[in-house]
Amino acid sequence: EEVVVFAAASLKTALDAVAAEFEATTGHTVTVSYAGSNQLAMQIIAGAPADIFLSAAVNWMDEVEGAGLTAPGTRADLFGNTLVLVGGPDAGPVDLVPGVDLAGLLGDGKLAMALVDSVPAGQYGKAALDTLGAWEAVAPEVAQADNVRAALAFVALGEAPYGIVYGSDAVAEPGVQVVGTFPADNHPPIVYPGALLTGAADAADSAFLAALTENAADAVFAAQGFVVLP
Amino acid sequence: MLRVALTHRQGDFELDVSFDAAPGVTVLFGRSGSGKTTIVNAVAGLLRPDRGRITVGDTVLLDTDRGLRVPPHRRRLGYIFQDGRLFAHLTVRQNLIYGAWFAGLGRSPRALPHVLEMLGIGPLLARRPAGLSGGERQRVAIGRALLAQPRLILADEPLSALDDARKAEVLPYLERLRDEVQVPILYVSHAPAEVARIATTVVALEGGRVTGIGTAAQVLGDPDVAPLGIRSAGAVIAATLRRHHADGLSELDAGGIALFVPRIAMAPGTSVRLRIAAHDVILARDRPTGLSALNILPGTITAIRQGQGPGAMVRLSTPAGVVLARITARSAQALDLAPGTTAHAIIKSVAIAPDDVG
Amino acid sequence: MLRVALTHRQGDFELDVSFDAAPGVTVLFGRSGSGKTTIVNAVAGLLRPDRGRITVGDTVLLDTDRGLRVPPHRRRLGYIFQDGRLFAHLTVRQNLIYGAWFAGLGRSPRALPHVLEMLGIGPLLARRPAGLSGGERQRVAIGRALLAQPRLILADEPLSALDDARKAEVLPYLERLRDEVQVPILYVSHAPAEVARIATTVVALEGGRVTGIGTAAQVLGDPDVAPLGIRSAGAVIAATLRRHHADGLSELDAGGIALFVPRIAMAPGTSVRLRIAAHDVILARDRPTGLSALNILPGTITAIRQGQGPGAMVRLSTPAGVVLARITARSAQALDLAPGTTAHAIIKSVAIAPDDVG
Amino acid sequence: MIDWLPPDAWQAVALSVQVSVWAVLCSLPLGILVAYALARWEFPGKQVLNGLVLLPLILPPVVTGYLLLTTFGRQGAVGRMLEEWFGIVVAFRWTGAALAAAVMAFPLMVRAIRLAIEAVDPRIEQAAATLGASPAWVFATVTLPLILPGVIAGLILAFAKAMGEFGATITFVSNIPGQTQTLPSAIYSVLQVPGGDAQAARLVVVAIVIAMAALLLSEWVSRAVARRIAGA
Amino acid sequence: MIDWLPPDAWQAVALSVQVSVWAVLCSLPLGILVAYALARWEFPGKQVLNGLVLLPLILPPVVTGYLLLTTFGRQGAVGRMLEEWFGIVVAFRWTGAALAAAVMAFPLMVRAIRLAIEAVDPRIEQAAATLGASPAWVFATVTLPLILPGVIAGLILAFAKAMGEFGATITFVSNIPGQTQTLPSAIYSVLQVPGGDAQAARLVVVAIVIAMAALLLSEWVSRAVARRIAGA
Ligand SMILES: Nc1ncnc2c1ncn2[C@@H]1O[C@H](COP(=O)(O)OP(=O)(O)OP(=O)(O)O)[C@@H](O)[C@H]1O
Ligand SMILES: Nc1ncnc2c1ncn2[C@@H]1O[C@H](COP(=O)(O)OP(=O)(O)OP(=O)(O)O)[C@@H](O)[C@H]1O
Ligand code: MOO
Ligand SMILES: [Mg+2]
Ligand SMILES: [Mg+2]
Repeated sequence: EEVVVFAAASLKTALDAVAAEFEATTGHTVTVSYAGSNQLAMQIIAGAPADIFLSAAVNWMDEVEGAGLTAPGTRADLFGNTLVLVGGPDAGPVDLVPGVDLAGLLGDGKLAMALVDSVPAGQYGKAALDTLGAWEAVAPEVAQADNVRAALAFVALGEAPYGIVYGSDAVAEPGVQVVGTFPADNHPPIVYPGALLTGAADAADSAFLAALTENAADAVFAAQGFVVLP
Repeated sequence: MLRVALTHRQGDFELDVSFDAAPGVTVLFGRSGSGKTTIVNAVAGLLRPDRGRITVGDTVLLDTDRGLRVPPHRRRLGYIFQDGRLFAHLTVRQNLIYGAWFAGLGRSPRALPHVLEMLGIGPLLARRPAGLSGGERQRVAIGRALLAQPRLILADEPLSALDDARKAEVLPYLERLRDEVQVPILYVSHAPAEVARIATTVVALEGGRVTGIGTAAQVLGDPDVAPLGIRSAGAVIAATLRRHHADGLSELDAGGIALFVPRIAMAPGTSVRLRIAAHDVILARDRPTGLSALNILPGTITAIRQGQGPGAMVRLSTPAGVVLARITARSAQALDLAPGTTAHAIIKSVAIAPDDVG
Repeated sequence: MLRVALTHRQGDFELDVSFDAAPGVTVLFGRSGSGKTTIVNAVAGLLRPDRGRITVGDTVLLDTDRGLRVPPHRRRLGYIFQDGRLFAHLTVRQNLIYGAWFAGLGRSPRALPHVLEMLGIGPLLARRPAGLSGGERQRVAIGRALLAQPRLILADEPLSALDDARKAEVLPYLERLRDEVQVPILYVSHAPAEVARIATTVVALEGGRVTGIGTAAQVLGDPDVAPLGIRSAGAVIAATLRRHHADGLSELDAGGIALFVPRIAMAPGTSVRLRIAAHDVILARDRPTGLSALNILPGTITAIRQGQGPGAMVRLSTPAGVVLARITARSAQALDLAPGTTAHAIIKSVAIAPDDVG
Repeated sequence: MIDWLPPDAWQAVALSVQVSVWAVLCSLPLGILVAYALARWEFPGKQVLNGLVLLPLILPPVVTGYLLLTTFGRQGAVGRMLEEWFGIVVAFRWTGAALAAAVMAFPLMVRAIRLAIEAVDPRIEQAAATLGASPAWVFATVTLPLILPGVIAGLILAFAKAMGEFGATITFVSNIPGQTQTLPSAIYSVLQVPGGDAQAARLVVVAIVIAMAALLLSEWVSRAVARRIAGA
Repeated sequence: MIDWLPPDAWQAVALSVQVSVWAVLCSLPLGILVAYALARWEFPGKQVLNGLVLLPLILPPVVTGYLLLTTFGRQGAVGRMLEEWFGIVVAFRWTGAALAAAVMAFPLMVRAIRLAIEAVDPRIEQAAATLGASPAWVFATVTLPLILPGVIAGLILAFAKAMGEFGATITFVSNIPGQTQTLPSAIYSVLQVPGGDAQAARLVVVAIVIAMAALLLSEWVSRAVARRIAGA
């Protein structure tokens, strides 16, 4: 049986590993389509033949649920993530406390973020900076990329001295180091909800969704920098 | 038969012509810019005249008053363009059979070998137009139009890129088309010899208007019309081929008078036309003797017209028909020529070019 | 002076020519496909011949052995193409002054009004090539080349799209260029009259080889060469203009003999050339009287050559020079003509076309 | 060699070629028709058609993809019609990817062919008409052969564009391995993985090699055609 | 009317036009040169050049943007040179957006111009040469005027592409409102917000209107030029 998963692109490394394991043990096939959560949500609403949706943000899952496309009772918050400030190899630690002078820290450089109005990581980052009272000052110096990975690349390539990304993204990028972690209460909780969709028929689909919350999977996700939610 | 009536304006140029053409070859004769190509294009359907009516035989090709206009591809024409217009992507062979194929004659029309030989383009069959000389290109264009078995041939100065030898070879073929297949031909030309030889009807054009129309004899024989100047004036005489002589001359009978011309390749008994350019005729009061010129036509002078220059055009009525002689006014005076006097027209056999008989 | 030596292969065609041209007009004379355009293109630098050397005066344009090749735009040529090649995006005026501008003559070269008038293209100045007739286009092309003040004019059948009247108007201009400005001209033509009139040197071509070379008198006067057939044969006679008569005739002096021709627009004392086509000459043993023909040249027959046809070519040595007469073999016999006998050549004044004097 | 890329990457490569070839070939007749209409006919709404054809070039690909999704998706007006009447589903199938690629590449194809058509001397076509060729035959025997180099140029340009198309495709038919995951989508996916650059680079090399091969082939064909026309 | 879009959207519109105009105009001379070289010259590496020009079309825009970033970024080889020698910084500036747009639009421009050049009869150019025009003058006075309609077609195609370019731009110079946020970036941003469709639609309309205006203008100019050539 085939399981079609529409998953946020940032889940790729971990999800690929879990899916491979699942396929090996059950004999089912898992096909994952990675894209931006917003694209996936629109596609599901437009009738995409997906069995499972793993969103990087609550609001896009809400859209799908609002369209009546999630199987009732299957939605759950699966993972969390941390929001971190990354810098180049030479950057020193930054204390992310209210009043932090990020603009001064940047000099004439830019702060790399994902799109602050639309991409979840950007939205979280903006919220966090707001809380710290740093947004106003730093806003004109923010270089917004269309996804977190691109923002990370700006820092890794030395184009931007600092960037705000997920903890999970910072893990495997040797070109950057985490110079500070935003306190979790500075921004809305970073949550990856998952749900079975109404089109999902067979047992394999629910089995895979279940497998994502098993211990083995938890370990994989944790290793990639995700926070495993209870 | 072709009937054309057109009015059309393009830029400063205004065309307003109307002529009926007897079966055979109708030559549009006029200087550069007089509207010849414009007329031919209208007949072909490539130009939409402001107003007009064109018919070939019973078929109406155009009638703007009735809103009727046959599209070019249904007119069954063979248009030989002034500028060739070969298909660059096709071989010479494919160019040649293009029209034949649409006429339902297949890929090897029966006339092909004949046309190849006549135009001397057999060796070029496999080439493409880019590898041809100017004259070769035009010959292929002629072949292409002929092979389409058209019901009307349009020829816009088709021979001007050919050398005299080729011209002499191609002309008879057009004549045969005219005489045997009865294909009407609308022909644009600058060359009086060509016109005299081939024309059934000559339409003289000037500045978009018809200034004269009639047989070649009438138009070319009328010094007032002669649209290309006095040198194109000349008589056209009807004769019958009497016999061929062993020394290479052919003897014609023109109203009972024997005329000798270089051998013409026709059977005795055939009717032929003879153009005698006015400037090739010498006049004498008394029958001259001891001259190398073989043809001497006695006659009576019916008119003398003094031109602006040194010349005088003398009309001589002979048993063979009217002969025009362009001589100097000085000679006319010296010989005391006047209407009513008798005179002899002297014409060299060899002055009559092969082009001028047919 | 132009020196050309070329070998070149294209497709099946092999060119191998070498000729020196005296100052003046060198005519390439030969039938379609004989290689005329190929030679002209090589001189212009538009074709890279396999091997060759071309010089104009002291300037080497091409020397493949020394790896030398002047690019076309530095050759200072005026090339009149067989197919016009006007610039479609420029007005007639802009086309005309294109070369003049590069020659540093500015936007209103002094010769412009003159060229406009001669070619009858004044009214066309503001138009674009698409709105011109075939002949109009070619006239503009001629004007464009002339106005570039070139040191060598290349003309590839420049007149074939022109009517006789225009031809007669344009030819004198080319002659003036030849005589006054001393511009050498390499000229391709099919028309013997044109050739005789304009040529200083004639290069007869056949199948990519030179079959004869010499003055117009030599090549056209040699029935063996006559690349376009016997009708192109004729004598070319040098004469001096003696006086103009009131009746519109001009009197020439050719070796002491008076010849009358239609008025030519030159001053008394000028040297002119006269082409007398062999087929326009009548012979008589005794001096004839009572003829309208004004010109009678006494002479001695130096040769008679019987052709394959009915004709015989008679060479007559006269005080005015050699005259060729093409008469029928029958007449030659009847008049008992033989080398050594005396005879009179009779030539009509008006048979000498304006084309044939200059 | 095979091991150089994971199997699903090869799958993406194969799918991309398949999608691009179909996209280009199926839209060619329409492309020629539209190009001809724009080059030679006068009709009301000509400029609107012209603009419509160019639209996919102007719009961000995501928007085009979004519009495709709302039109040709299962819930879209046309999509529903296609499914009910013909049983054709393009949404989230490789056929949909081909549709997206075709739409995105269409402006390039049309423009190239249109320029070629405009360069054909109408007088040559007139000559064909006088020889009895109806407009359709004139087109088939004269115009088409003469514009062939242009058509080939347009084809290859469109093919290259189709091979590189990403935004509209991923928005319209998502990124389902083996079904709609084209080479660019695969590159995108890999790029999302930290440290995925190396594999992305390999995929890019494959993309370049394929496009270059197509390019060289087209140049060669185009030149052979041109030589036939120009040459001896 | 002004209220119809938020001010930063109008800013994005203005910036997009600025970026596209500069991108297209600055790359035009190089575009003509490259098109001419590809159409008329024979030289070693011609096919490589040809491929290189097409590359931005083949590659997913993100890849192109990434390559631009590593080359023209402050740390990139060329970027550092530009900064040290000329004091020019393109990274995160509108100039960088123009560079990205130029690179992405270049293949279209070159192809269109190349086709136009190939359609010019070399014999007309030869005629100009015999009249004393050096190759450069022949180009300026004969070739260029004759290909003008093609150049204009290429320009507008490139302009349209530049207006729609998104992937490479955002990857290379990111999305800084007022500096690098072009219209497509704005549209993309809005589309990512649930329920942002309405505003996105408005922006799309603006994009279409601008591109259509450019298109109509170019058609008009192009037709005027063609009429001048063909006509009376
Ligand atoms: N590109 C080419 N490739 C092969 N053969 C060619 C090419 N161009 C010309 N030829 C051949 O070379 C020969 C000479 O051509 P050229 O154009 O010089 O003739 P021409 O004397 O000018 O003839 P015309 O009076 O018909 O213009 C012809 O037989 C022609 O078929
Ligand atoms: N498209 C056009 N627009 C305006 N005027 C034109 C156009 N085409 C031709 N003419 C003019 O119409 C007149 C007649 O042209 P046409 O081509 O019929 O002449 P023609 O008799 O064939 O001359 P030629 O012997 O030189 O070929 C010319 O004065 C020409 O300038
Ligand atoms: O997985 Mo996301 O939608 O790039 O934050
Ligand atoms: Mg004409
Ligand atoms: Mg020639």
